[in-house]
Amino acid sequence: MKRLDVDKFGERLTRRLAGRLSRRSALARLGALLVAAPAFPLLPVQRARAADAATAGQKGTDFSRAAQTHDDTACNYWRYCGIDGNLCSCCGGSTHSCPPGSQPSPTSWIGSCINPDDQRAYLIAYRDCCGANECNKCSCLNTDHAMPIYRPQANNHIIWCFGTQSFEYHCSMAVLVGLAE
Amino acid sequence: MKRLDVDKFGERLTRRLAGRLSRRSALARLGALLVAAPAFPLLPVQRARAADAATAGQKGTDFSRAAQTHDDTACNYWRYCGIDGNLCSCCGGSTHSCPPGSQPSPTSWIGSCINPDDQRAYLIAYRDCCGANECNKCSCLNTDHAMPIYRPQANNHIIWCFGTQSFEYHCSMAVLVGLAE
Amino acid sequence: MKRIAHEAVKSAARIAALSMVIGGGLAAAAWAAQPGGAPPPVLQSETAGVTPFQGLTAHDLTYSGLDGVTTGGVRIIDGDTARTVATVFSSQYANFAWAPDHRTLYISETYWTLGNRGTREDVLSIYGGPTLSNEGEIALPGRLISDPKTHTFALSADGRYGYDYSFQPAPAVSVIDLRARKVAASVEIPGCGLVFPFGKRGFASLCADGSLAVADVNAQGKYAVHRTKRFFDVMTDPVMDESVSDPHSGLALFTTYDGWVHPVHLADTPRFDKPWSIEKAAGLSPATSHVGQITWRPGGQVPFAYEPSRHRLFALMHEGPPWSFEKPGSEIWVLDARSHRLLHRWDVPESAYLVAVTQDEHPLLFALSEEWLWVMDPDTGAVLRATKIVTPGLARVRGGQ
Amino acid sequence: MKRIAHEAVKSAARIAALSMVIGGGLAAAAWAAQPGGAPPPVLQSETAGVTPFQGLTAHDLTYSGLDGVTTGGVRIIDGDTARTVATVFSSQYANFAWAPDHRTLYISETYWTLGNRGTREDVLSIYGGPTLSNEGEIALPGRLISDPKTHTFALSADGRYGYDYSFQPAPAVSVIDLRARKVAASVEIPGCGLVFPFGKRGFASLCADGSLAVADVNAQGKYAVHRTKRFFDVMTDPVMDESVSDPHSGLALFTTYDGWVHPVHLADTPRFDKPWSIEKAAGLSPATSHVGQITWRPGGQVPFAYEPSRHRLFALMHEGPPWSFEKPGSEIWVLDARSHRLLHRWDVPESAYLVAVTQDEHPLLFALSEEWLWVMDPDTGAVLRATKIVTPGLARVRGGQ
Repeated sequence: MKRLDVDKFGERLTRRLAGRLSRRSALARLGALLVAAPAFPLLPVQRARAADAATAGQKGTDFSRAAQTHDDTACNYWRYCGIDGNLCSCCGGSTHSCPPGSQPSPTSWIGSCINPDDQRAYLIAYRDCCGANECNKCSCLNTDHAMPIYRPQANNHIIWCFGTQSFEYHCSMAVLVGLAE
Repeated sequence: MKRLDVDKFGERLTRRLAGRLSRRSALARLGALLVAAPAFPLLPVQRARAADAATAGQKGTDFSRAAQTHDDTACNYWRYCGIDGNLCSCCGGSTHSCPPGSQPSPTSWIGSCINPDDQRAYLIAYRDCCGANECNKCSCLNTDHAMPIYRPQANNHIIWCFGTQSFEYHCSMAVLVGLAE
Repeated sequence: MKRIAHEAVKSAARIAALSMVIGGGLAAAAWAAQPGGAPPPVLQSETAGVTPFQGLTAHDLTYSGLDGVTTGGVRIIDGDTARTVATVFSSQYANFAWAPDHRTLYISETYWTLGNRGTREDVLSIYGGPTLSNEGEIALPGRLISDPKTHTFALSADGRYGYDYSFQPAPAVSVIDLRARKVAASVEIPGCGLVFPFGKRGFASLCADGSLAVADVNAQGKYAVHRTKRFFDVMTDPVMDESVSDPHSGLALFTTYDGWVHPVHLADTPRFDKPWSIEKAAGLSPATSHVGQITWRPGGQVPFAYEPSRHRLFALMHEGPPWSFEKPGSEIWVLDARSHRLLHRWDVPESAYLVAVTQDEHPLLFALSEEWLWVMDPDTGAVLRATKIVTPGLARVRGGQ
Repeated sequence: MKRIAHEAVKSAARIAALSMVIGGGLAAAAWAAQPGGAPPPVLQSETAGVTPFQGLTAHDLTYSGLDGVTTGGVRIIDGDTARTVATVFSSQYANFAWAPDHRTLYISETYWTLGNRGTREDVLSIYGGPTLSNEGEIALPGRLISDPKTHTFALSADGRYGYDYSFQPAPAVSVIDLRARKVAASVEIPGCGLVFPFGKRGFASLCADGSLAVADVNAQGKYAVHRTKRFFDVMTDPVMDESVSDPHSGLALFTTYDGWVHPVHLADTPRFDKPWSIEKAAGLSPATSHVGQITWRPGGQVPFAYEPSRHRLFALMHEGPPWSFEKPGSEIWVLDARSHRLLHRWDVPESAYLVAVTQDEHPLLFALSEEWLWVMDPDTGAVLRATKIVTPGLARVRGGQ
């Protein structure tokens, strides 16, 4: 088994870096770490800020306007703005917990979603749970601002199971990392 | 790879035995050979004869009355009276030919079907084609006179891929062996 | 992971939300709209983990998919909520059983090193612990590769031994010492198949001539196999593979295509009760194998379930001709296996291929069709809840067969 | 093999036919009913074999399924009949390509010795010969495991080299010498991904900053990688993974989410033509990434197909907001890639995820939805025939990319 030597460090680092360092350098380093690739200078937050300029004056997005904050087994739950796969919340897990029988991948791609309750944007780590056969429940496809595979840090077509014992895809989580402001 | 040392011999033997030897001993030996198991004294032909007694005076069966002899991609083609699986005729093969990419298993279970054109009963070898992923075309389930798994020589739930390089089920053929009279 | 979402899902999931349209004015407007007016607290960050597995509950159903039609995997559904609890990886053509601790799952399965080719490996995989993770494998000498059949793998009632039916090159049962984690014996059962455990270490198999093979073991752990009398006519009306048995009492209800129930008390010397007819219990003529006789018959992928405490046999029934024993059931018949009386006939919302019943004080009845699982009240037939499933192959409940 | 048959199938398949109700009187009655009255000859026995594989025809479509949703396998369908020609085994998350002989199939795939665990093996499997059978594997140093993407694997136009995109631990392309059957080089492409071959041995990749990485090779077989200028804005409107390229001419039509086509002539020094808009070609305003702009946009799993001889670009189009690039197409737009004019807008019977076009004199157009393949006339938009398929992931035609 070839696998990366990464662990939960990735997620902890995301949070720490997001809080302490300047956004650009922190997330640039994070991106390199998550995908263990040397040269991905730009990250979703930067893209989002660019998009922000284009949408200035508009309140939220179509997704956040229709999103809700009470049912994490529905595709329009606010955190799922960029999720693509089976919701772990429908598979015996939650937005931040894998179902028994599967393992959380330490790697992920990162998005940010607006919480309709406070209109704040939060960083979300879309992490796959790996090892069990595909869950086949609550398949969602929210691809907004998702990037092509040559920008892996924002791509949801990659099986994000690097660092786990198995590349068998089971479901996807939307782990709240922190404020994206 | 554990596999039986059987080959096309099985089919040739079926035909030869069916022609030359008394039914009971021939098919008893065949059954043992096909499944490489020592003690299966009774075979479909015997069962059929027993059933015959019960249905004396009736012309054919529900299946043979509704069966046709021109379209071997339909479930009611006369030879498919006992088939269970994807028809190889829909997968790039025929009633007696595997699609490219798969291999015919030398083992099979045996049934007999009535040809509506001549009202004769023919011995049919239901042979699986193995090695390619499941074909997923023309799935038929004609289970009449199919036997439980503890009578393997007339069971269609077993993956009949003994003697091929792979147990990956692709499709099922209905090879005409000869008259069952 | 890319999925083709269905329309209902897609409509809820329109457009960009990664954009961060955050500003003081906007945020203030949003807060002002909150009841109470105070700004909600900033949400706290989370750590990802695995939901702990609490053990199989009395109302959990564990099922696997129908191979070829769907992918592998052993899936656990909570009957009280119809929600998925967990999934454990398995190969195609796997069988599985729970240890009596309701926490350890054994999966009998087969792999090739290169998918469909390479080296074949037959293993009994062990899953358990708080995350239901893999705890190793026991190498098996071989396994039958077939569509899912409940009785190709079973544990002794005390969970000490596993029994795995093998077919290649000859019918045999691998007796697995689950404590020592090794195959203790390979018992040949010529002309027979499947495994129905009884007692501490014994098992029976159904034979192609209508008899049973009984394997008992002496103090030295040596198995001896003998045959019983022929108790059914395999030519005209064979006993179904999917007959039910209670591993605790050793009672098996061997049921034929035509609906005749042969109760057998499994033991070194089995006791055969008089057969009775499901159809007769319903006031009908017994089903026969006469061509053209359309009547109620049992059928499906797993057509029977048994509740030992109340002696209730649940049978998936359909109207059909002889040899239609794989046709799914439009009704579930509830029968008293002692008095041979029909207690209820329940409709199912869609023809069902599998039936299962929990083994507790307040049991739930499960009916599984090609795409749906219905949780039913076994006493009233009411459908309590439902969930979508993969096409089912096998199902097990806590304490069941 | 056990299947749950659907109702339409089951109705035709009622009852026992193993019974041999054969007698002189019956047979005579049957013969008398034949036109002509003579008894038909006894049918001859058959020998089982494998239908010979004649090579991929100009109208054959080869496709694989969408992993997770369906099983693996590379499937060949004859566009002239809409019938299946052959199936070759593959793992999940495989990619494949045909050699220029139209007879040899290469499959880039990954296995674990125990299904989801054990030792990982990344291989290029070779299939060919009269039965399309396995002819061995070439070990690969690694592969990207992702949903199907056309440009993770490709051959040089002459079929001498294979290029396989790898991602772990760093973006790289494995250059496989297909004659020597070994990996000749592993070329790192930091910050870039995918592979678009050109010339004898060159390839280009798309980069995360909006540029191309170009790998050319010297006489000693050493690869050197350099970056071009940034030719698209990855922040607001990235080029799609599934852009088309013609391996023979080296022309790539890199197309963005918003429908801008960037024609690039791949070479050691690529030439960039001026981008043009699919929407403008249809007389519409160009699509933008402004929130709320509902307009026609390209989208799907494989949204583009290209016919080099007539410079026709086929695009799956839907009406949707920005970032809806995976929404399937309700129409196929036929565009002239030289004049940047819209030639046709064809309806598809059901929203399509994949489009493909054959590369011959009388081409066929294929539109693939979640469950159906439609064969269409690219000049009239007429649906010629259809067949049911597994949910598609990738498609290849003879001589295509």
